[in-house]
Amino acid sequence: MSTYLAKRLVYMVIILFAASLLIFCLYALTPGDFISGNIKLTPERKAELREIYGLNKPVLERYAVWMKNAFHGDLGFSLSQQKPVLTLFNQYIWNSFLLAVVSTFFTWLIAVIIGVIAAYKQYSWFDTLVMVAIFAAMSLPSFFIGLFLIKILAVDWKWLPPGGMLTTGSNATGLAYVKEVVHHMTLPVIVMTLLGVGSLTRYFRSNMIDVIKQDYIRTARAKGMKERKVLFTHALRNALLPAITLVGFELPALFGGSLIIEQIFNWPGIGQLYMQSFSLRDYPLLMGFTMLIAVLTVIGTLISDILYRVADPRVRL
Amino acid sequence: MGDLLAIENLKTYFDTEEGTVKAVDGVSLRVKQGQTVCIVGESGCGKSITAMSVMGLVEGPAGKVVGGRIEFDGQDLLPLSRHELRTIRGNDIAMIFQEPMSSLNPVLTIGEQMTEPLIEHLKMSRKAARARAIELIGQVGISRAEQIADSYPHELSGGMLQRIMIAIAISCGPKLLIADEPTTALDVTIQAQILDLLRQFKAESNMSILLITHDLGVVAEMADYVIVMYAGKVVEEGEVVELFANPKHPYTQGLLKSKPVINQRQNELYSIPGQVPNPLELTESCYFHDRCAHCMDICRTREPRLKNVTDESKVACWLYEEAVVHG
Amino acid sequence: MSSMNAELSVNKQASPVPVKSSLWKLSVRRLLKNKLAISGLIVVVFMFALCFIGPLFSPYTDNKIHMAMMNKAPSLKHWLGTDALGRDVLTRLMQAGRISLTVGLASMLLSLFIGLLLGAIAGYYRGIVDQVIMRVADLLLTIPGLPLLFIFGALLSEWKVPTDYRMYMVMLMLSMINWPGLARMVRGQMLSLREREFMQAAVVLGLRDRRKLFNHLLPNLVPLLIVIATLNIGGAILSESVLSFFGLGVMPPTATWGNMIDAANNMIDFQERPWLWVPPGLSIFATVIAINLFGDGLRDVLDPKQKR
Amino acid sequence: MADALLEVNHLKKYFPIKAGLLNRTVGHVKAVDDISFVIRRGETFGLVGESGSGKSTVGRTVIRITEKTDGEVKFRGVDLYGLPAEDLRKMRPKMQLIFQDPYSSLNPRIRVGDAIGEALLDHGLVSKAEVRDRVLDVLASCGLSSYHIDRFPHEFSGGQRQRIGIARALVLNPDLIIADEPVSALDVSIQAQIINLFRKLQETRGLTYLFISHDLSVVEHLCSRIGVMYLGSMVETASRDELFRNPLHPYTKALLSAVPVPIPKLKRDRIVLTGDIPSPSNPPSGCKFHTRCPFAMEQCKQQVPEFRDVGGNHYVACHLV
Repeated sequence: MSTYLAKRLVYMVIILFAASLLIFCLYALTPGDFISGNIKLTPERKAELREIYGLNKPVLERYAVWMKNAFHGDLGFSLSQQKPVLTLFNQYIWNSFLLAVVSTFFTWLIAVIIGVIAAYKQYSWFDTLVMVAIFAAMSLPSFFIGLFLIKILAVDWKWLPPGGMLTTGSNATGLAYVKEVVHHMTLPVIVMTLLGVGSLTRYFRSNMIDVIKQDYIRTARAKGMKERKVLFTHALRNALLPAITLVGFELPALFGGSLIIEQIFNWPGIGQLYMQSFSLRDYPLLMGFTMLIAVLTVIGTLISDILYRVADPRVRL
Repeated sequence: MGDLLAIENLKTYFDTEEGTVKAVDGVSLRVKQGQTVCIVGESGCGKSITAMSVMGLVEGPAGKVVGGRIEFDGQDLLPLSRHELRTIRGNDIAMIFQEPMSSLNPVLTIGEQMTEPLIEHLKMSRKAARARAIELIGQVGISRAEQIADSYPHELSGGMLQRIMIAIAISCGPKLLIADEPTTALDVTIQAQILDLLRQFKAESNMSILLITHDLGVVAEMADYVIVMYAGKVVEEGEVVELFANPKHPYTQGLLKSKPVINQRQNELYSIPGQVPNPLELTESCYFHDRCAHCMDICRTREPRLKNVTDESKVACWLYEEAVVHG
Repeated sequence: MSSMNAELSVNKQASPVPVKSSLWKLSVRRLLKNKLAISGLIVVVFMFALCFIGPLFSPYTDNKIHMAMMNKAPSLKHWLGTDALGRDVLTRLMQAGRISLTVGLASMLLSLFIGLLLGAIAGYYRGIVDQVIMRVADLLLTIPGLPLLFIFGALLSEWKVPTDYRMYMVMLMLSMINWPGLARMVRGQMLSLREREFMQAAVVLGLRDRRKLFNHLLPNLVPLLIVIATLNIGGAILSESVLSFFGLGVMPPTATWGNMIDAANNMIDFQERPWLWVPPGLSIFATVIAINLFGDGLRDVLDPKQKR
Repeated sequence: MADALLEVNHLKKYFPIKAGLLNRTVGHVKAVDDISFVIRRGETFGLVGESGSGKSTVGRTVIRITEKTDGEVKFRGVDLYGLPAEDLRKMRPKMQLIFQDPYSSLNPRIRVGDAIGEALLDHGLVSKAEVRDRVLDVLASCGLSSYHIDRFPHEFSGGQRQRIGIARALVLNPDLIIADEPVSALDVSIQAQIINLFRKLQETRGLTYLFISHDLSVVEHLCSRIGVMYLGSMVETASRDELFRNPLHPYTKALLSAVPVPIPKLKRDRIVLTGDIPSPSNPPSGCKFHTRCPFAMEQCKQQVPEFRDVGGNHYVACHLV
């Protein structure tokens, strides 16, 4: 493989090592653990459990054990749920992915369309409206807008369910199951789209504005091309190309769940799992989750980097 | 022979934060069939904006043609709808620009960009258009035409790209070619090639050329008729030999004298003092008055009109108004 | 258009204007023409005035429990109603705003200070210093921010930090999360400034390092910093509200907009008494959008090339 | 050569080309490829060439804002590349550079007076009290007014900015001024003003110039000796009169004949070169010009012509001569 990639990979691994150490120490530093928080246990039983889980060993030794296991694909054992962390991740992560992938799709779709139109009509009333809307979307406190929409759409108007993935006690199957899930995910998807669409629309708008000013757009017009063709054949392609670098940055969001949204909508995703485990101080799970996001972030950055180089005009084609 | 292009009293203004800039302010000019007309002037004199106005490519909403007539082939272009104008652009009137490197779309192949106007205006099939494009690439003096058609702009040099731009421009057999500083961004040896190419196509097809440049050397090589612009107005125009031999306007005289010429070394170059006036602060006057060695009282308060001094030349200068000089 | 603009700007400069005007004055003049930015500024000023001056005019600042006045809906006497302890919500909202705005402002200043210092050092000296600083920044950027904040928040709770001090700790936490991004930006800007021709001119002139840094580089960095700083206040206010909402930031009885929304975690308050949690949410929203609009206007004026 | 102010021997500057996902050095742009010349005190040496000829890189490498790859630069007998950083800094006032772009070479946030005066202070050339007087002096000699001293660069036109750039260099009393395309960004009428200023300053102050330009007519007007560059190599150097009267290298001839002359309907025997300038990353073998040379022989493709004196200090690198 190329030296550049090799260098990047080595650096990636080093950063991840450092991150894992930092994450481990931080959690180890946090006082209290799953066992001491459990009032049902006698002091003897607590000491015994600590022994079993190796919690009484020094931090560095515990870290070494944790890392060694992690390399073997074992992120430890969730204390509160009594299941391997990876099993739990596998169980919850796809729910998160579902939410993320649908909202990411809508976010990009809306952002491209609105961004292009606003750019084309720069300085029009529509553009001003879009700009205000963009800033509004970027300024929303996520948890508040979630709660607010639940209150209005679910509690007051009863259009949509307030949370969860299925109605309590439901055992729908097949198409009915799908319908129910779609019904439940509508509200969180709306909120997530709302939260993401602002900055992305702005990105596409400004990209497009830059492109429209280019000399080759003037050339296309001077050739007598139809305005539609100028916009979609000549301008849009150039405006979209740099955006492929963003794809990598979406990675952690796609698989890492959303702590706030899933918590508020009671969505059984990996983010909510984290939030629950946090109050229980279920360290293996918390560390596993944090590490997962760190890994996704690093890989995402790498992908973006590679895509950027691929998209670079001199090597692109 | 009639006029192919007749511009009457064209006014193109730009709204800026500080006020309205009259980039083109009452310009009239004519281009005859088969004639090469050069507009010469320094940056900001409005020569490019004049060309853009003809093409209907003045960028709104800041810039706008606010008055005048642009008559092309007997048809007034200004009232035309966007669609009607589009069928003329790239077809009857073609244009090439200063920066060949940025004037072609980096993500489309040369071939794709060349076939577009052929398909659009001449209704060619994709296949016929490609064959014609390859033929055109050969005509502008580039070998390996097939291969070039499939390459992207960044793979070619500036000189080659300008050749491609010319190929695109002549592809639909335009009656008028507008060339806006076509060689300014190129090296002298390449400039010579491009100018030769333009001359060659003009001779072959009898098209007219409206050439915009700041380089008097290029003007002398290319022009039949010259229009000198200063601060948005035409100050002098005339047949090329006459204009270079007997420049009338003090600005034209200064411009010709201040250009260093090979093998005509002077100890000190003539230089026009001062600088171009701020377009926002113009009041009625001859706009050149504060740089002019012959400035009179009337120059500061009244605008001279463009008038014939001989059959083939016009000048806008109070020095040539009999009534003022002798009255 | 670009060529046209270039031509125009050349001409604009052609005849010297009689007034001496620095780029700053030009920028202010242009900013005043941006309606969105100015309305943003007005809202920001209004929010600050409301929070810092408003309570002076409120008859309900005692923060005591009024059993008789518990959970009253908005009325003429209590414009935004009262809470479970009979306190006036509007007054609490204003007091909470003081904390939220202060935290936002202070944590921005702190992270800006750290980011500027480290970013400038990295960008100016390069080499090994640069490597170390940027690698640490990379590391912090790799670890997801929210979980990190949660850990810090939990630490605060476990260490029993007095609620009065938690506010300062929250500022510190937010700065810890924010500085790497800022440092990276400052460094990038430094590197690109170093390549600018006027910096090469400074080398040719043989200027001393100190002058190059303080007279040439930093003044050109300031516009960008102002823009980033402004936009960062909004982000800090949002982060603080999230933390406080989850009970990991500033804690009651010190009110912030975030922990006021915590009322929504109570089913009855959430469903029946929206006046408890909707006003603080809207306050956050209004403040942040105003700051962002103003910041974007600033960016247009001060840093036109750095769009998006 | 006792009066040599600047001696450049076998100067080379290669820029690595990094490309692709690999970000590996895939080759070198040989911007300057073994160039030697001498500039004597009081003369104006003109360096002409088209884009990619490496003429600007010569200027930047000579003044050491771009590091050389190989070779030697001696200024007043001192090897510039042998100097430690602080000594180099102290040497800097004696050789100054004037940039092509009068817009980007002035710091937009520094007043003109400070921009011109700051180097005086940093080199301890005058006391704080005297700075203003010195700046006013130099402004006047560059054709600017005293009220310009407190203004910011954006309030000036291109021509005025170039005057400021010249004043900034001049105030340090340099021995050598390297001017890198100083008039090519300016309009004709302004260009003449600046060219005259260069000439006037040389007469009054006895300056030595290295004048880099693509415009032969400007170079002819200003320079006493001229070097012609092509693709990183010097192809011909001669005194001005000799070069214009008797150009020997085919490239020089072509260059001279390609310049448009403002005389309409003039019939000239013109050598129009075919083809493009090859890329400096992959220059042709032998004589680099052979791909475009109308007189190229078999020998030119293989053998690099020697750069030699053909009499009267007229150097040329061509097999034909």
